[in-house]
Amino acid sequence: MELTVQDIVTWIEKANEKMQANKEYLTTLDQEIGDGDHGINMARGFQEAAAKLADNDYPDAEAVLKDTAMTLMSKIGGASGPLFGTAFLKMSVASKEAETLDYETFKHGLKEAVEGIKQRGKATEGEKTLVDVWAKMADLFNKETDFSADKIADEANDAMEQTKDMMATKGRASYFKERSIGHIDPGSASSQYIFTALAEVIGGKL
Amino acid sequence: MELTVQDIVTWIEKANEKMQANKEYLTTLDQEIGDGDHGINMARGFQEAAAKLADNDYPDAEAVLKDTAMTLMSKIGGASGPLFGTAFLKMSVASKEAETLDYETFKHGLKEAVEGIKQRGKATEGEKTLVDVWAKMADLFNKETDFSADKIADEANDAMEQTKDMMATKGRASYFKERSIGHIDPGSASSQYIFTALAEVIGGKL
Amino acid sequence: MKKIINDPNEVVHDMTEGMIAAHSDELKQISGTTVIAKVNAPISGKVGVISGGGSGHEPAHAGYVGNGMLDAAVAGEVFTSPAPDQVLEAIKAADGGAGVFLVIKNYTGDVLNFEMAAELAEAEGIKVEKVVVNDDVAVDDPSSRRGIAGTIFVHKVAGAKAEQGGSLEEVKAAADKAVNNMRSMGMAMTPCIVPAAGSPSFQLGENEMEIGIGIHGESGIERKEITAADDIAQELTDRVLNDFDFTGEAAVMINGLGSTPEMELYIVNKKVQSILAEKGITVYKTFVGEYLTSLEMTGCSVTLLKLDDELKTLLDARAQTPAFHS
Amino acid sequence: MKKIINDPNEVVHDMTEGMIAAHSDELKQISGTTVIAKVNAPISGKVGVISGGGSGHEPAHAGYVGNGMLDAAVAGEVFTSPAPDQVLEAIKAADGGAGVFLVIKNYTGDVLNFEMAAELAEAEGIKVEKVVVNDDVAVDDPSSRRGIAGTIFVHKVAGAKAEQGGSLEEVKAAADKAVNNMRSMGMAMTPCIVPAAGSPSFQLGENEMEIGIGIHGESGIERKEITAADDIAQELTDRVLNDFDFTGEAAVMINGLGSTPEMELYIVNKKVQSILAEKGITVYKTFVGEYLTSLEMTGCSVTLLKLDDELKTLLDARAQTPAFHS
Ligand SMILES: Nc1ncnc2c1ncn2[C@@H]1O[C@H](COP(=O)(O)OP(=O)(O)O)[C@@H](O)[C@H]1O
Ligand SMILES: Nc1ncnc2c1ncn2[C@@H]1O[C@H](COP(=O)(O)OP(=O)(O)O)[C@@H](O)[C@H]1O
Ligand SMILES: [Mg+2]
Ligand SMILES: [Mg+2]
Ligand SMILES: [Mg+2]
Ligand SMILES: [Mg+2]
Repeated sequence: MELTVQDIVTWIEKANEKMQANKEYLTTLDQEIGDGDHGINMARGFQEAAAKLADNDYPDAEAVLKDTAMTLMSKIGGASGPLFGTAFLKMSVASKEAETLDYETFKHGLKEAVEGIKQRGKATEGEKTLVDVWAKMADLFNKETDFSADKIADEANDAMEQTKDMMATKGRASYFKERSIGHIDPGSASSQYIFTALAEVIGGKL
Repeated sequence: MELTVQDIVTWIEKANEKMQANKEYLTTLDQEIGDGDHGINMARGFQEAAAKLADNDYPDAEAVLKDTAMTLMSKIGGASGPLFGTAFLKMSVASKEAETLDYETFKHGLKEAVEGIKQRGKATEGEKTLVDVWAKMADLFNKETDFSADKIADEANDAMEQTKDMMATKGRASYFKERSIGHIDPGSASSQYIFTALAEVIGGKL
Repeated sequence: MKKIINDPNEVVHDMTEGMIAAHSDELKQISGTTVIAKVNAPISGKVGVISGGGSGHEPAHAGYVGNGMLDAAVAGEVFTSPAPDQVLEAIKAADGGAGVFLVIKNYTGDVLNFEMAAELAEAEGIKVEKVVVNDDVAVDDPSSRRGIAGTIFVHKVAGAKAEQGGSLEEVKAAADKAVNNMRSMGMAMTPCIVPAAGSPSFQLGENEMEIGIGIHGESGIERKEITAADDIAQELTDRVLNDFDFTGEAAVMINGLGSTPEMELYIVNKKVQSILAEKGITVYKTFVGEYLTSLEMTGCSVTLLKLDDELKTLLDARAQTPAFHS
Repeated sequence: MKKIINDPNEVVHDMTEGMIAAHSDELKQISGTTVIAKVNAPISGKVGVISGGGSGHEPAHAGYVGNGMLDAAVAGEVFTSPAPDQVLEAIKAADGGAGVFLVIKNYTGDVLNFEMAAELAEAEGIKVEKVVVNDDVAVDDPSSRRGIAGTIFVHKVAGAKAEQGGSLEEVKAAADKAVNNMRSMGMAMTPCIVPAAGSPSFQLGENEMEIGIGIHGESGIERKEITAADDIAQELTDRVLNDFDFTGEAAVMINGLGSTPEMELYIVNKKVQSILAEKGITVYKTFVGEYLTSLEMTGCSVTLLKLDDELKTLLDARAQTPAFHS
């Protein structure tokens, strides 16, 4: 099982569809414990990334992931832009000129992505940030021996849901202290869409 | 029939009571076709005038009317302040050191007051301003041979009511053009209280 | 009523004290009055320039007191012209022997009170001249037109002329020229609340705006559905251009009425500038900001002032006031 | 949503063009970016000073670009930090060879994006230093404190130091000193609407206000019934004074968040000054106005900056920008 360049393009396309469809929902989440721009940011960033990928031909996974990273980094903005950008950039670097992404390479890339996010954001698990979804996904891939569409989607959803009970200690939501409890973290919700999109790509191939 | 210094003080006191009681109503009238301060202005001006008169002893009608005029002039502000001030100032001048105001003197003073208001405001009857009440009252006094409480009150009220059907061509209400029709002119309403107060003073003496 | 105030009847008093506290190096209050004057006023031999009117239009007018603009400003209660005795105090505070020039906005109240004060001042031997600003083209009859944001240009022009040593007549000539060459038009989307009244003076529907409204919420030309900024800019600018020939050079002011974010004023400016460019009008200088407000009203106005060499020099001359610098 | 805009997704673009159109003699846009720079930037041999962040805080930050303050400002979307590539463009626009100093407000987004840009700039051989402004005492933990209105004092201090020929290290030392000696606290009465979102980000009851709220509507300390201006001023000032010893001389800023009339800011100032006088704190200079806003939010903040001789000189130094003059 592996992801081709086209699979990655489809992944980003599907992620973009979800960001557009849930733009208002994500913004509402961010209005509750942030500043109300997360849906707008993600919709803008993924729109641009999908458009960029559609306009270009890519020789390998590294290249398509790099363009994704750079576009997200420059078009999302806010706290989440550099973090999502970093995630895809780390995946790009980890796939060093691999034409397609096999399981081991992707798993390694995801681990690097989580490290990159944590380092950049100075955050760790349990702080009610997108780290909570990304770290859980890296764990899942680490434990499994191949891609499983359903498990990916379920786990991403669980990880997102778990942020609800957390108290935010990083990012804008941390100003709300105890009052941040009871709300899903917006960045975790958008991350969940990214992994659900991935699950759909994988599911379509199985 | 004549008005003593004490009668004039009572007149202003009663007028003040009416301005305080109808402060919000007058302001509402001014919100409809003006800038919403007329009640506030009149309440402030008459409050100060009544307080001033209460604090002082006056030798004659001229003096008490002059202090009334100066206080209204300096405390009402807006378009109506100089006009009410002018009205009382003209009455003061017309009563030249008369200890009390007899009918003829008052009638003459009122006529002068109307002339003064018209000149100052460059307005005439029918322009939906306080001129419409003051001019009607001067007419009434001119036709009658003595003070009549009921007539004064009725005529003041009629004059005020008649401004409702007029289109404003002076003051802030003129910006509303046709839309000023159907609203009582705020300055006419406050003028009506002044004359109703006068009627009460006279009625009390009859 | 969501206001940061103490006693609603004391807002002007409290504000004046707060203003003096903030600018004690530049401004002084004439004691017992609502007059704010330049700390070194009156200046001997210089024509004094004063303005004023009801409060609620901050930074107008005390914010324009300073070198190169006003010598004194007199404030009435909220939206209420100051009384003649107060205006007289402002005249006296500005009188350095060369006469005092009055910049009056064309409202019955302002005109009456300032005129009476002028008579009182003349009776005391002070030479007085005046200009009545009537830039608001929303009102058809020029003699009834209200004075709105363009008033600030008149402060600037008259103030600069006086600062340059102009005589009372020269100051008046420059101010008259500015008034004659200036037109404005405004619009609003939400009303404002006079503190002592406690309720809004008019209502606008959720999707409504009013074109041509006055700075106290006095009626405009038309109430209609909110349109795009470009359409609003077009309408305001068209009304201004249709009333006067601005061919040549002009100064532009995009004035915010109180609650409209600066972002939106600049968005309006973008369109106004492109309209003027199309019409071949050269913009010499642009002013975007809150120059003459209406408490917390939402909306803006567009002002054009046609310039000649003299007006350009006067506009560019140095001015140092809390709210205007050049 | 009563806004004077065109496409809600184009507000930053439209605003930037409108701003350049208004100030083309002082400002230029770096083409293809949201960076606004001084018309003559970069200045060879001078340390460049830049700032920026999400839009919606106008006049921050482009309004502070000019002699004696910022060399360039970079704007993100509304309430959204600009991306590293944009910040890098601002750094390049300001780089005259002596290095570039970054004034960053302490929000995760701003810190991350500016830091990444700094890394990119350093990779290109540009020397970069920074300060992270965290003046908001509403947040307990100093490392998490937000950057609010005090940021403008940091622009002023860093800008003046650079203008005087200070080295990158000297500019940083002056800015650090300002940040360490500065505290702010704000409150709001109504929310604001991000244009692209179309609805308010939070709700407050008809008689409610929130003490300690952030400039994007992030949570404050306490939601409570609206009190008198004096009580509000007391509470904000107390919080600031309890966090730092301001004994000596200080600069004061009363900042309006967008919709609060200047009248009310001065009313707050009156009380703040009397509290400081009581505490024996000498006010060297006071700034009242809209310096760092939050779209059309209603509310204000109080900032104190403790001064020494160097900071006084830097605060007084000449600055000429669209929104700040001294
Ligand atoms: N320090 C951090 N580390 C990891 N993720 C973070 C951090 N700070 C914020 N985030 C994530 O970013 C999301 C907010 O993104 P967004 O709304 O786009 O940016 P901003 O907060 O600047 O408006 C949060 O929901 C959270 O998941
Ligand atoms: N030119 C005028 N001549 C006579 N009365 C006038 C004139 N203009 C206005 N008024 C009167 O003044 C009243 C408004 O007074 P007020 O609200 O106190 O002043 P302002 O209009 O300045 O707010 C009007 O209702 C009208 O009766
Ligand atoms: Mg956000
Ligand atoms: Mg009125
Ligand atoms: Mg009035
Ligand atoms: Mg944001």
